[in-house]
Amino acid sequence: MPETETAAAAWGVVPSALLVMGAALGLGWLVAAVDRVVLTGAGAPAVLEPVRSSVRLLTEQRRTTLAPDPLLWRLGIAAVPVLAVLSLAVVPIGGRTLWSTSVDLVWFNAMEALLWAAVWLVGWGPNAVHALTGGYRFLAQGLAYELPLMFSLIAVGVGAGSLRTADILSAQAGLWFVVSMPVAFVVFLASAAAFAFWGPFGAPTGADIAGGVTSELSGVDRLLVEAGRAIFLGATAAMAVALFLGGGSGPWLPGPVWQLLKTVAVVVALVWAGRRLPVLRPDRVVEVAWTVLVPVTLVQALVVAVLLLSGFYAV
Amino acid sequence: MTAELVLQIVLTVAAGLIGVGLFGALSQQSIVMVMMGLELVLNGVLLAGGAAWYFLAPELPDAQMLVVVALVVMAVEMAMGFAVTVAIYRARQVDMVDMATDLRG
Amino acid sequence: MDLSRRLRAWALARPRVLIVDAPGTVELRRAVEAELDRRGWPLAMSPADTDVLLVLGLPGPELAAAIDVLWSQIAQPRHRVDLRAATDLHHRLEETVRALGAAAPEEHVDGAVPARAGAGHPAGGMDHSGHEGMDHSGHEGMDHSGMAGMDHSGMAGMDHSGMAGMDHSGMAGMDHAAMGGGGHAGHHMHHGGDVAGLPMAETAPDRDGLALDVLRVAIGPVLPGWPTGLLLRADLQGDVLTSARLSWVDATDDRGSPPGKVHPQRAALDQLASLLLVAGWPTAARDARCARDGLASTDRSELATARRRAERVARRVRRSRALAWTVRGAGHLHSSLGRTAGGDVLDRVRRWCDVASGGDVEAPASPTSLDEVAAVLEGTELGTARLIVASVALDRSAARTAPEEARA
Amino acid sequence: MLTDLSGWTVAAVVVLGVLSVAGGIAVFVVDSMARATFALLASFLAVAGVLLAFDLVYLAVVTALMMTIEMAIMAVFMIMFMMNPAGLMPMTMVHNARGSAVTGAVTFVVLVVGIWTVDWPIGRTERPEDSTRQLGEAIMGSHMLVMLVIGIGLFATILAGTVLATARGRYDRFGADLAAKRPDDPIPGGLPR
Repeated sequence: MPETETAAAAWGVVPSALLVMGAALGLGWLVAAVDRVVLTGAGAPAVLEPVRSSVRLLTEQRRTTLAPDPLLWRLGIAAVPVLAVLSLAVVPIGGRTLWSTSVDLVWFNAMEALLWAAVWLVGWGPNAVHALTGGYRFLAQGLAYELPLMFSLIAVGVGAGSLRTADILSAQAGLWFVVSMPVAFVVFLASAAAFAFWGPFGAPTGADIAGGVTSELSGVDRLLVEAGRAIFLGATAAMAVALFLGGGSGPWLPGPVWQLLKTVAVVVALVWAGRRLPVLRPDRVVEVAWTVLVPVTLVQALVVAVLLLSGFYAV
Repeated sequence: MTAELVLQIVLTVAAGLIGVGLFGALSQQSIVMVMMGLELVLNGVLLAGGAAWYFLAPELPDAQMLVVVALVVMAVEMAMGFAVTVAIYRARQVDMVDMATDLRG
Repeated sequence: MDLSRRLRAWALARPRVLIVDAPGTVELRRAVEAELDRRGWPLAMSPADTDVLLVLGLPGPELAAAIDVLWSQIAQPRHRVDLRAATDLHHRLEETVRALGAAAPEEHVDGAVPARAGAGHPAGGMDHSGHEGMDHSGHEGMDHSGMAGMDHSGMAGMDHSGMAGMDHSGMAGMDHAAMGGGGHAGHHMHHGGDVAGLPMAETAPDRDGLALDVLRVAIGPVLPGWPTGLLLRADLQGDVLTSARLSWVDATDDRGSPPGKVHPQRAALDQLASLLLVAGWPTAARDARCARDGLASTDRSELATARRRAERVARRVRRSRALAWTVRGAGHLHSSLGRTAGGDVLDRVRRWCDVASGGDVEAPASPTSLDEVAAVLEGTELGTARLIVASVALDRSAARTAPEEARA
Repeated sequence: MLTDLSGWTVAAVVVLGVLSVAGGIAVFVVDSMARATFALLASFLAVAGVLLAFDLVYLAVVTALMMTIEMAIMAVFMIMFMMNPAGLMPMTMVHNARGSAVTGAVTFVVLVVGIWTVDWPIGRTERPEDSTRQLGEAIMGSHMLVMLVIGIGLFATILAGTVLATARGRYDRFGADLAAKRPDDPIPGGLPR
């Protein structure tokens, strides 16, 4: 099947890895720029601000704290952007993924789970109250959003009859999955904000704990963590386009252009909506996640399964 | 390199994991550390199961099922282990196996 | 070389600013915030996040010590500005940018090396200059403040202090009696109670009936959205405060806001701005600051715009279901203060909104003493505690009815 | 019979194997409980890498996913219950170290002797096209009973674990006669009740 050929197989490993890196940087910049525009209300000039911040952080001193755990701290910091890029490896770019296993969806989910460990370590490492509190909050929130996120991914997998992103794209040739799985779509985007600990789910880096897990980071450490968050959010938006919005399908324009447009639209919508809300406190969020979202996403998966059996999806 | 040699190397690694895990589970005093030892033993089982599937019977799903069961056992062991630790700790501020010997009948 | 310098200057042209306002500088702080918003300079969350430390007014001795600790925690390149008046604000900020961009590169390199060395050997880093400032002044600050006995942190800036007690928690988890009863060899942990000069945590029963580690932390006196100079000394279990005491640093310094010319609407917007910042709603906080600054204008049309803006932000906050959902039920003050200060955080937020929109309502009264607020903080989670503090108007003069001795 | 793994893959398997054992040993060597937890995670991830080399993609990824979540939670419990989680004071907490070491070593030796003496029946069998599909079909077909039992077991674990760990039952929350309208919780959740 030509459409399941991976980018690594089609264009060579090194060029496609570079492509993914480039896409990661582009997505990260996109998210950061849109976020900055919404936050400062400054309009178009703010799109340069992420670049400015990056350069500034690159020249800044790395600081340390009293009695930290440097090994685990640095490990966690480095892991955040690495995992973000790895999660992008199964997101189709221009119709191809960097590599494809038979379990792309689980891969995506696993990278996000590994992020738990990374964020926890970033909070643990500096030996500081606010950072560790941020780490705790992330874990509490993580436990709560994990199951709804998994069920929404399962709904997609069931609908496509495959865990491979390429198959999921081709399964949406007729009808986008967002039509039959709106709940899964919304939960997926909310989880994206939650695992990038951003916007309404930004309690792990909340201002009330002086920046939480990021409160002790400076210089390149802060750059890595912030970039990792932005790339994760961008990668998830791109994944949402592939899973629910038909990827590159659309009239007149070529596929990659459609995909780019849809990704930009999802990022803008996500950032705009997210910044209209205050941070939702974890103790409130977790109860709703456990008692409302878990059953609702389960029902969503059930609906998809029934639709599948009734021949709704052309698998 | 023959397949048998690779299999034997991998199984030796698995045996190493099981040995280390056993040592930990038997020697540690803290309940949480005991659980980590048990996890390590199960980690060896995962590895051995995977190797067995690949080299011995890839046409059958049984070895894969074994790995799945080992994963589930790990999850159950962990959940119950933490629940029991919390319960004991709540009852008598004890988090070490030796201190819980009076639970003996 | 020239290119790299210009790149540096460009990168540092929008520095992140940490504002420390000494008592009696309310108007100066508002003017500075307005100027920063206009320039798009972000507010820093913590010393690690800071490029420019902006000290407003004349800090008292204890606050000055805390500022020194804070300063030592800020990564290079950094710049400190002491502002007494808003007169040449524009000029001073321009100068700041120039100073940051021109910060001697060797100083920068010098600072970076110890940080990296420190990463490898936590204790070894103490010899180096960059690091030395940080650790030592932490302890110095504590001596100055004369509160050394309470926690090993003093007021080390933003509570870097208490943190050290943090992770080696549970030494005490194992009590001597239990150990003796166990009677086996191999515990060598009872030699001395501190590591790197920081005491170990102790345990105490938590609200769920488990005896868990307690950390003594000092939160304040400088935090985003926090009344500068307020110090929260608390016992922390995880992120739950099991005991809390509030006090002002430099408690004898009674330069509060000058009475008589308080603009209630602006004060309410100011309060809302810091509360919204703590609640994690930066866009609404920005709008509130913007409206507040516009209300100071003498221009008629600008004033009208600012009024409309104030009404809009107040309405938006008041009607926000998300905010109501997330803060409802926290921080019930059933107090003798009368109707207007009671209720939970949400009630107070809404009352602030009423005042902020220009309605003819009474502003929530300030609590008569810090102890009253501290009592509500006990048993709450750190974020809730921050919301509660941000929702009440604490002023230094009111707090003095609570004698300092009562803290003991 | 030669293995169909490439030389690089075999090398990777060996390196990952060594890493996994090293991680396992580190668990009981390091002082810091946080480091011990993450050493165990490293061991799991190394095993997941080996499984990946054996074409068991699903199992490898699921191992990484489950174990990471498990270790993240484990870290919290470590900090809750263990003294000295950051390992700032050197200490050991072992009993019967010699006996345990002997048991571990004997087990290892017995297993190794077995491993290297048994004549392994390496067959020339067909590899399935997709190991994930094979597993999925087994779970939903021939081995469904196993999954049913696992499901019930996990459900029982959820219930038993919650009951054991919590100190508060419905009588604490709703009063002795269960008449309270709103539960009396230390922290109200996000649901309007």
